[in-house]
Amino acid sequence: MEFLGLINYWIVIVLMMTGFYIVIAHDNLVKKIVGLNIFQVSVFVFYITMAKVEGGTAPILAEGITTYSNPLPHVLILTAIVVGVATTALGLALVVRIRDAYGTIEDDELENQEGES
Amino acid sequence: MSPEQAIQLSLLVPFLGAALIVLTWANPNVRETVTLITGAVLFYLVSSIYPTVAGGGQPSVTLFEMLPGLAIVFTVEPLGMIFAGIASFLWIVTSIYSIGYMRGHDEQNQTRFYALFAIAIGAAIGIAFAGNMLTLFVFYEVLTISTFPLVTHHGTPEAKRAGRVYLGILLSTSIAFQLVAIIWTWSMVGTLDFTQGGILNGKVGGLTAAILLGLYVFGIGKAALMPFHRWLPAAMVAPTPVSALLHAVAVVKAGVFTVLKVAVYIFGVDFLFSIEASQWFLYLAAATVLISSLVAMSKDNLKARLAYSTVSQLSYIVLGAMLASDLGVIGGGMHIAMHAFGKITLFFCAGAYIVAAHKTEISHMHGIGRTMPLTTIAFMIGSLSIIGLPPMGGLWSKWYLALGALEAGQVVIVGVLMVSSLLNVAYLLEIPFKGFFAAPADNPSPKAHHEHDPDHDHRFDHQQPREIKEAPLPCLIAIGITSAGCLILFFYPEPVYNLMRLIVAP
Amino acid sequence: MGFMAVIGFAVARLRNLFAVVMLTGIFSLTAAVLYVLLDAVDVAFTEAAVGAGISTVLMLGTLALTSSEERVESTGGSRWALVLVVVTGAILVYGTFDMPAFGDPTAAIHHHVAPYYLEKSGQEIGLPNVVTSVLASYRGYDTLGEVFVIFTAAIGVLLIIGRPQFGRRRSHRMLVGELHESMRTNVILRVVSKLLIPVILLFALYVQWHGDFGPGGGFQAGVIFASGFILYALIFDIDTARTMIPARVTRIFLCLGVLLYTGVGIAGFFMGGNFLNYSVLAATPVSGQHLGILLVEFGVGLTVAAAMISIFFTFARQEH
Amino acid sequence: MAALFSSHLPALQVVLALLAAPLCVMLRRPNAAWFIATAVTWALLAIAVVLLGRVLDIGTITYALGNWPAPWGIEYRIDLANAFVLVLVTLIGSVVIPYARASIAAEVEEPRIYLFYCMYLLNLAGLLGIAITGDVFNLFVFLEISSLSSYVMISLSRDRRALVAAYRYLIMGTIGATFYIIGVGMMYQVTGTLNMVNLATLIPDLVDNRTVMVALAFLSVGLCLKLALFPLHMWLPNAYTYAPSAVSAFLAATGTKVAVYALARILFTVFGGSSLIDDFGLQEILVTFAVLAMIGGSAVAVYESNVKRLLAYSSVAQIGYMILGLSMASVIGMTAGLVHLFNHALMKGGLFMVMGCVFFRLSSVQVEDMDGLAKRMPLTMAAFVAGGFGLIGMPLTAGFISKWYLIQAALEKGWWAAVAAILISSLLAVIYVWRVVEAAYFKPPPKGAAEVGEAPLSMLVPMWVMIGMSYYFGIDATLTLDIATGAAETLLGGVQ
Repeated sequence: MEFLGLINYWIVIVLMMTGFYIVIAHDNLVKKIVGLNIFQVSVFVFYITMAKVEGGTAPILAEGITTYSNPLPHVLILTAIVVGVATTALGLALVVRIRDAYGTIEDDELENQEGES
Repeated sequence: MSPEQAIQLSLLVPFLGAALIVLTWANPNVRETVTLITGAVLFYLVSSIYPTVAGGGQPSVTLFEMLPGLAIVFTVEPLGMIFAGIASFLWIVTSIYSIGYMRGHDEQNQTRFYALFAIAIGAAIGIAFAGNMLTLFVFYEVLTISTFPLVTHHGTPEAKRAGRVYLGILLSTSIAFQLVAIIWTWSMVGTLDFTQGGILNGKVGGLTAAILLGLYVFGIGKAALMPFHRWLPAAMVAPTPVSALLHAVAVVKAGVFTVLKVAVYIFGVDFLFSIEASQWFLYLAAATVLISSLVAMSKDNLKARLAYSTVSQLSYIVLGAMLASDLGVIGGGMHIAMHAFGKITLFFCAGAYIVAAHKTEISHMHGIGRTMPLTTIAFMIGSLSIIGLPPMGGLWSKWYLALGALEAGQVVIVGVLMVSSLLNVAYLLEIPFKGFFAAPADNPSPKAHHEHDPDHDHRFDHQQPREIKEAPLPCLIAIGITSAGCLILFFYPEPVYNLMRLIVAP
Repeated sequence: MGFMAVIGFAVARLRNLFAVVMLTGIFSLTAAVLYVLLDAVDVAFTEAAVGAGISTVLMLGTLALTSSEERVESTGGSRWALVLVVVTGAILVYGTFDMPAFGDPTAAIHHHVAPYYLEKSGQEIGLPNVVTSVLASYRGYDTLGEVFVIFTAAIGVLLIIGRPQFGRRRSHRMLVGELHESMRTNVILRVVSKLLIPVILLFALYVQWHGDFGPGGGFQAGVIFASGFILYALIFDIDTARTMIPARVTRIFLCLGVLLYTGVGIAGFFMGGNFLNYSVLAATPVSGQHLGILLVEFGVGLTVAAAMISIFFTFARQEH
Repeated sequence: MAALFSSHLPALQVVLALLAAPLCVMLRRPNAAWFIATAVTWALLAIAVVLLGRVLDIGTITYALGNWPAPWGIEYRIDLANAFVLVLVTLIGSVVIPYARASIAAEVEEPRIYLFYCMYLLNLAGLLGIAITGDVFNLFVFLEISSLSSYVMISLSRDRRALVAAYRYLIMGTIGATFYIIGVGMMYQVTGTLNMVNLATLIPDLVDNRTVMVALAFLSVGLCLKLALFPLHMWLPNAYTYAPSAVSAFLAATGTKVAVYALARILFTVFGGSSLIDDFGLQEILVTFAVLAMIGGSAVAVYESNVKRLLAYSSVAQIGYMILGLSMASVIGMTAGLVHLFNHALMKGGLFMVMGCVFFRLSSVQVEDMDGLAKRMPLTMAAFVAGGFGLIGMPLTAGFISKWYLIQAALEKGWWAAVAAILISSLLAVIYVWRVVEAAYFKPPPKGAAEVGEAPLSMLVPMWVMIGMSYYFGIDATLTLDIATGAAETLLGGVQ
């Protein structure tokens, strides 16, 4: 029974790890950032999942409703999302510059060029 | 002036002197006058402390706390008094000498030379007066660093190589062993002050004590105990005054001085005697004495030979410390003084040969006594003192060392002393004999490859001039003073002896 | 969720970056849906606007500027990567064993801090939307920090690619590739969007002020407002869009937003409260909280909108 | 007025910098921006000193933001440990910023300079925010502010390799941050709070909770990425090598240090109450990596010919020293760690400033380009020698003090391997410092070497101030050591 309650978490973990894998395994700089996004989004999902209360509703106070889901993780994730997009924007900006400077956005090719330069 | 003030001033004066020397770089005469005056003032200050110490007092100055509960302290006790006295006195003599030498040899960047020299002496005084192990260590390292540029003075490739060896051995031993030993002592005993009877006495077990002793003895690389002696011959690339004062007196004596301090005030004579590990180091020292004497014999370059002779003489003092008997310690302390005068004389003479006759190899010194009689006689005197024959001061220190050995029941050591004296005779007296009795003509041909030796001048090989050609006057004066010192110390060893007695029997 | 997992794997395998990016967009959209199911309406809102909207556009822009195909790379290091990932995942799974079961109302998480918000915020703040209360007041300082994060990002992008000479000379139409072509010529699209954009902007304002009661608030509003402009720029012409809001202006608004937020916080000092204490701003604590939250949310909106617009146009201007 | 502000100093410590950043953007003038940055940094230093004084007088200060009591609101909690770090960060900033003016003008395009100072202020704010906060999630937010701004600042130099370095740093930094929030999430899930003190009281009841264990693991890994503990240091060498010199100096002296502080805070304040750290073997793991870092970092540094990268690798090694100190979890070890944190910041900051001066004249920091440089830039190279002695740990330098305490702590624990590692790594330090010194002092200048003079005074003075401080705190270390000891006691004492 208990394990049924955990399945959601496990799926989330699978998601996280997919993102994480993309980040570390791929050479394409844009792909890395995509992976980073997926990684972070799945962490957000993890937070939101833990906030859910059985039979609760969105934490917007209204008459006749007694159980709400936990609002704090929502707040944290609102913050985290914005942090995430900020990071993405910076990362992409760097990618553009790297492309201008090196003519490639593949990590290993960059390393070769660094070796030469 | 109270002794406390004297201590502070005598620590300040050399560094002030260095600053002034740098400021007066433009005018050599002023610069060297400054050096001499600084030396004189320093010697006056140091000797003004003597009466207090001889009277059994131990004036002390605490500057400031470096670490919580661990301050920079200066305390003048008899041993330090001897060391400081010798260093400051011989500095004056050496300055006189170097004026002659550096000019006669017209070396480059002499200002740097004199300034660093002053700093090195300041560091030596700091070591001599240090009141605890931390203070001593600080100045120990200052001394290493400040003498490094003097070793690499010529900037030639081999000077650089020598410099690396010098710095490498002295730094790594001090960092890797000595520092650990100090910190370990501190964390076990909670104090580092030099105290009569030793601070470790009874506080630590036999094994720990043995390891500590090892860390200290090897950590004090300046004592040139084998196998950490290589830096000393390497340092001989330096100009002769450096070899003379620093590598026959200030630096090396700082090393053995530290060993004595550790033996007497950190371990304490009795405790040291109870550690059988002290035996091993006793024999190590004995071995160093003999081996390096043998090496010295094989050296044809005079300065190299003297360097190895120094290595062996230093081990006498380590030996004295490790005998862990009162008389042994007395002998060691006296040997600091006796060897200082003897060896500096020898180095002065070696320098004189270089300046006047451009000779560095012993095999070229046949008949040199005819052209440089005074120098060669001085060399004779110095040698006798090192060998320990009357009427030279060297006799006393060896005498007490032998007594100490007997007191400690180490008959073997007495034998070692005998043998090494014989070896000394062999490798030291060779020079004056060749100088006086060998005919200049029979210059052995196999040494032909020395024709290309830049250090010496071909005129002197082919037609040997009969007329006297001594080193510059300042050099002769210096040589005269030190060789006189050897004699005087034979007739009046009391000042040194009395001070040493204070240590073992306060 | 399973759907998300599928997308995740697809992204990992696909080589065409356009497809990858699109999938990522869908990924966040699905996440948003999921959030709604999990009662996190505000988050869903933001995720949809930011994750699916802004980041996707930015990535497309980057692809246009770089290359849209990922080279088939030698998967040399990726074996180790796999090992590392599996290990990390295993550790995480291990960690889940002591987690409270999903939705379990008795879990500690729901009984320490959270109840306070749910019970007290009614009187203390007087806003129905607890998320807004927590966001803007209880943990208002986090939000301030986050506004500064976005501010940092905007300035950072300006610094990194903000100067034309760094972009290679290319006609700006390549920005969103062929897509753009068709869009600009498509009459219906133009007409529709002409009607749509004002609505979007209005909606943004609504979200801004409505945030206190229903889902919404500064971020969402800011992002939506920005996307309105971005849409315009995409469909019509970047230059005209730019002339409507020149770089100077965006930059000023960028600063004004954060300054407003910080200013409100500091006003707390003079009214005798601590930093970010709104209760002291007006006669009664509750009205004070209202005022404060209104102001800071507006600040957030300003900065976020300005930041998004500025970032977008900085990318866009690469071509000129 | 003064009274009003003095009661809000904790908030001002951070907010002032935040407030100044947009101002720089609006003024759009390099000099004005520089002036604001300088004034603000110095003001912050003053604030930090006052706060430290207060903490010494009256003990821990707390400041509830928005007057919402913790754990419902976010609270600032200043004890000796973070007061110490606050002073360190602002102190470094105050010295680097006057130096930056000339250096940055030389290394960054003119039209970007005013934005650079905005970034610098944000970075400063972020670091201070990390150091001062008592809330684990708030720590994350400010961590991101400081990280994002550092990525940008690093990418600003003219060298294109800086871009790649910044990008890699961004990827690894973000991974670290994400790990950190995963950890935070797990902690929140099982405790329901984000407040450090509150967590510290709740966690001891959950020692055998696997979620908490994993949370600890993720928090540690995340922070170790940020503080570049071997083997998670890959981002650091290039980042420090190619960043503009002033940035290298500032980041090397503050960035990793604050992360080290954060780790100590999490490990000892939050988890200190529980026996977790021991059951978990975390101590052993940290010590192992610390030792590897000390030896590996120094060993690599010996072979580096780019002096900035050499210094960067030496930083990797020195971070090992700090972690070694912390992981001893004994008052004296922790003291050693913290005091080294401070001393190393001074020394390494100074050395990077030296390299800045060299780069300013030679526009290269390759060791072979420095042949005979001592003749041409005597003051600069003298500063390098002085700072180098610090790295080696010569007596009278601050480095000596830290080493003394580290060795003493290791001896106290009987960790002979650690002692050996410390010694080996400082002997290696002798070698890599000496390589530069020999080049500068004993090699003849290369034929046709540019006739360069000294760096401008505006760079020399701060550089020497930095080096001078590293000697002052080496000669009279009682002040730093007393504070560090107090800080160590507060950290180890868990919650008062």
